[in-house]
Amino acid sequence: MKRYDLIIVGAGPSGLSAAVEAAKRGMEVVVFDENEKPGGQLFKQIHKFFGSKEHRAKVRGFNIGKQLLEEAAEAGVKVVLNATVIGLYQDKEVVVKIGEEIHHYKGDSVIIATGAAENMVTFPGWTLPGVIGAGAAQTMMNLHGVKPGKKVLMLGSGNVGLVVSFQLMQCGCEVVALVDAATRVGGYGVHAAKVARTGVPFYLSHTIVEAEGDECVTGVTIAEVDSSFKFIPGTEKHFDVDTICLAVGLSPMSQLLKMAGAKMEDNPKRGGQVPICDEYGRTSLPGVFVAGDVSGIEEASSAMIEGRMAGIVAAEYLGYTDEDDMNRNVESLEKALDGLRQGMFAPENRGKLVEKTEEGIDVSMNLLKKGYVADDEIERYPGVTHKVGIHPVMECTQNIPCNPCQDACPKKCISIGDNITSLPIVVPESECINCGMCVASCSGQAIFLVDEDCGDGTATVTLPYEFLPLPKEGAKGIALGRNGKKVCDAEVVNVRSAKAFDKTNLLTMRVPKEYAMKARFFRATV
Amino acid sequence: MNSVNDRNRDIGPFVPAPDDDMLICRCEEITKGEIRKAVHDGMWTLTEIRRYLRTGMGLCQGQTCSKLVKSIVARELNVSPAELEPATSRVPMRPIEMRIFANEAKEDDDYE
Amino acid sequence: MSNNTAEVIVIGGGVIGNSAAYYLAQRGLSVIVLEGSDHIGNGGSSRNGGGVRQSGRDVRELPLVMYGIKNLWPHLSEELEVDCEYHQDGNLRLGKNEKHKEILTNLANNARGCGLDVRMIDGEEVRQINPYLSEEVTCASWCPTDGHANPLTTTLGFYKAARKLGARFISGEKVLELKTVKGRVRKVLTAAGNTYEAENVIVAAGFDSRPILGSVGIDVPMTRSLLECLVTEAEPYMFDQMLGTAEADFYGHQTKHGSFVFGGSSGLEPFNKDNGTPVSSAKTAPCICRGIMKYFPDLANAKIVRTWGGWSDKSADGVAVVGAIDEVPGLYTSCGMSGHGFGIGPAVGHQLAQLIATGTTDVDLSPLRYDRFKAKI
Amino acid sequence: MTERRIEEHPILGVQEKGKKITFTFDGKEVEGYEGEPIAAALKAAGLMVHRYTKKEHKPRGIFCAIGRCTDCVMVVDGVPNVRTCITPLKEGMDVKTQYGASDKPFDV
Repeated sequence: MKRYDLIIVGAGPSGLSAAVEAAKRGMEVVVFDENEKPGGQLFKQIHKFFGSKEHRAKVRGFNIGKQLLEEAAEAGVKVVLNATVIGLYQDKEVVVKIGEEIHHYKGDSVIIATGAAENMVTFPGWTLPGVIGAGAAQTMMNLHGVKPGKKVLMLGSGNVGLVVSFQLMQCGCEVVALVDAATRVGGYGVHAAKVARTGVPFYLSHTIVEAEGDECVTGVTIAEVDSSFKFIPGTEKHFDVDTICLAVGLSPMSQLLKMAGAKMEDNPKRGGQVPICDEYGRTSLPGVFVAGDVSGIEEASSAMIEGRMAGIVAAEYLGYTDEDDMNRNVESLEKALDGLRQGMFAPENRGKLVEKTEEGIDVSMNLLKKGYVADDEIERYPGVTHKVGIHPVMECTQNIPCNPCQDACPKKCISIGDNITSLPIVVPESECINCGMCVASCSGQAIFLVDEDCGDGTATVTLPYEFLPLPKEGAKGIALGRNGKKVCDAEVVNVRSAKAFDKTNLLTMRVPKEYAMKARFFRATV
Repeated sequence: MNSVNDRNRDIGPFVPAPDDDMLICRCEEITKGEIRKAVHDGMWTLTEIRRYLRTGMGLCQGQTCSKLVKSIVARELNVSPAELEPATSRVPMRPIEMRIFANEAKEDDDYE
Repeated sequence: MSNNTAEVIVIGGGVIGNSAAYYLAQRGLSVIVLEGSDHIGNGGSSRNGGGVRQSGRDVRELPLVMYGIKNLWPHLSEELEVDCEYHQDGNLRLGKNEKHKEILTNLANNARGCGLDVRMIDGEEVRQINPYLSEEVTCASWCPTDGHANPLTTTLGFYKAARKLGARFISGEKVLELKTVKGRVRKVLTAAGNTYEAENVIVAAGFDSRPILGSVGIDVPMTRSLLECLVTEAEPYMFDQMLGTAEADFYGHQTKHGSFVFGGSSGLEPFNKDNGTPVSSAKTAPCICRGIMKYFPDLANAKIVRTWGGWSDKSADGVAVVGAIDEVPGLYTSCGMSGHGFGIGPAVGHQLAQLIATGTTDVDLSPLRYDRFKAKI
Repeated sequence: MTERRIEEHPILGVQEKGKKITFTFDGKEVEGYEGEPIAAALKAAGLMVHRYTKKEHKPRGIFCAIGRCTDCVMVVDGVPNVRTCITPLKEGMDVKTQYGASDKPFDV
């Protein structure tokens, strides 16, 4: 039987990362993936990633996928696509369906990196065509170029629900509402804010009463729920939609491990049924490792680091590297992983209400309840300052591990410091040259360049814009506030697109100066 | 990991609920009420529920409903879902045509 | 634990243990069923191919299985209030060559001697009964009163009904040993440290019966092998019969659900290993699929959705061991079912219940005695 | 079919498609692109119902879009239970609504 040093199941962020590390150390590695294209979820993720440079921050997910594939090819990794692993049998025998045949392989070591599957919720009508998973929406629009629907209601305010809502609008769908039974937004505030400012209403403490339609979805009714998640009569709201998108969490796809006899546990903190493993991904089966979401739901950035760890640990297991190399590398990877697990959204804070930032500032309750920071709350954050002339306004109000903005500014106007989760501050005495790099670099689209007083009674606001059609200079329209409601008339005075901005266009609009700190989005009048 | 489980422990009577007709297992079209009733018929493990009702035995093999079924059974038994056994998983991970399953590549054949 | 005493303790919550418990409870006896695994009906009872057949059996088992098919199976679904999916649409035991024909003819002749309606038919007649069978099939034995049922709902149905009648079931209670008191079986000791007491004990724990019986000095010579089955997606309706082969290396039927359940062998069964739970081997399912396609070319595109393995306890002569253990008063067993314990299961449970309750049986169980095994010379 | 297709995407640009081809859905000609999932072509054509369930005869369509939930199965070239969300479209494919496990509508 054909034997590999390492068989990896899943060519997503963790699987590919593991493959690269193992192959670099001289192992013969094969990666099997059931999909037509490699990269796992990376190729569906078109937003810029958070983190720092080592986490490939501000690079869009699909570009990270391309980078990883190049690295894998360079390292000599064999990636086999359309290859469905149908079973992990005893003695690390991997049976794979490839084309019209099944193949048996032995792995001296095996890394399971199968990722996660979406959770579902039930409500009357949840089986109707038109009710889809958020992942399904991403697959259709970002891989296959087909709009999931015309009018969509999103259930779930975690990062997936927020990011996919934004993506739905980017591909031309209308998102009529973002609904969550929880009392507060689950995902990053900056993700919520960029959705809210386009006018999508957030309904927290609400959930779906019923999806309507006979043959497919034609509408949906939501209602408010009380603290025991019971509907409050009289709070029903109806929307005409053709699509209901469910983004209610992920569960590890750990079936192969269970099948192989690995010790499993049901661990709600890790998202469900996971193999019992140590911090490097060693399972109860010698030589079988795990990496990425299959061992606990996190972000793609952490999956890549976990993958690298598992690849190195597998190399050590088979003597392709020594303990010193392993310890040295794993230690620095652990640091990188720790970096990602900091801040308000750190695993230990899951489900907790964090009321103050690390700096001791009150967290915006409006952001948690409605998806945007209220005008009277925004001034309390250190990134929001006033000065004469153009200057950056950083509406970054939660401690998340992310710092590309501080390196983006050639004039060093922005500082986060050594603590990656700190809120960005405007460096006193620094001089903004209106280059726009900070605006484009912010993965949360939370940085604006504002000239609060142009001297003629107007102000200019430069904002990140990732929609089509891209308004042209001179376009007239309205400025929307953080809440997505009209604040005033506006005119586009400048539109900048540059390779360095990586598809984030910079749109500068002119508004009456009293709206300089309120106007945050532009909508052209047709 | 076997634990002694007295199947005659009183879990109270089956009380009909308004959402009993909610479909839970999409493949086999099993409702919440059927699952709850099965618990009162003595099916106290996910394995027994599956064998008794066919939840998770359809085309998707429980990839969609297993977490939902687990929470319903746990609530009916008044235990935490983590106390119920992990869902079984069996070969093949995806449905596979008999002619392909039967068609084992020769030792020296590779996929290139 | 409250009261660990009953009139009868049944060790093993499979189809035999559960049916015994049901028929005992029906007769008003108090019963405790101890199941070693975490799930009721977790052994061969829920891992078999669902055959409810008489043809192909050793004549020693025939009276008992015929008793069940005549008296118990026809009304089981109504009685248990569970759809056992019992179909009595006949069994084709298929042959492809002269050797097969000889085996089948012998079996059929013997069975007819016991009063069973079974006859040999040729390939053409086989395909009149089941037009999907390939030309490779040249003969078969045909028994119209055989059939199939759903082993899962049947086994759990007996459990449900017995429990409703007051039988007490405890799962995760692995029995380690039996103890006699003054020469009669009395105590049942478990791995969890619990002791149960009864005047009568039925050991129906599959292969695990051997060490349990061994604790009171009784040995039933048996071995075990890991058998496998697989099931397809639901397919449009094709046929109702139960199928088997002369060499017993392939069997199956189409279920009410539409899926096909097939079992088969790779020839390596006695040598397969598991990892604590019965798991399938990488070699077996492909082999079963190749076997099925030879019989049913039309099923080539049917998709397999699940495969599974199960340990089968095979007695030294391949025939079930059922009845009272004379040397240890109060002790009864049903084990070594040798891969065909499901169809006969309800009858075994019924007769053991009758034996315990009344001291008599409707069917003579003596050919199935535990002490029948002798050296060959 | 254009209004449901993303002609140009602000981040992904103009996505490359295979050759434009035709296939049949319940006997009617439908256009799609070679190699894209059958489900994508149906979605682009506004066809939502892939099958009706066996017990309740309820409509189902795309749900997970990655081959896991198996809700989108149809009868393709005579074979039932084909996961259309991961099966590449080919010229002339015969795609049919699935009723239970077959392409025959239920008797009403």
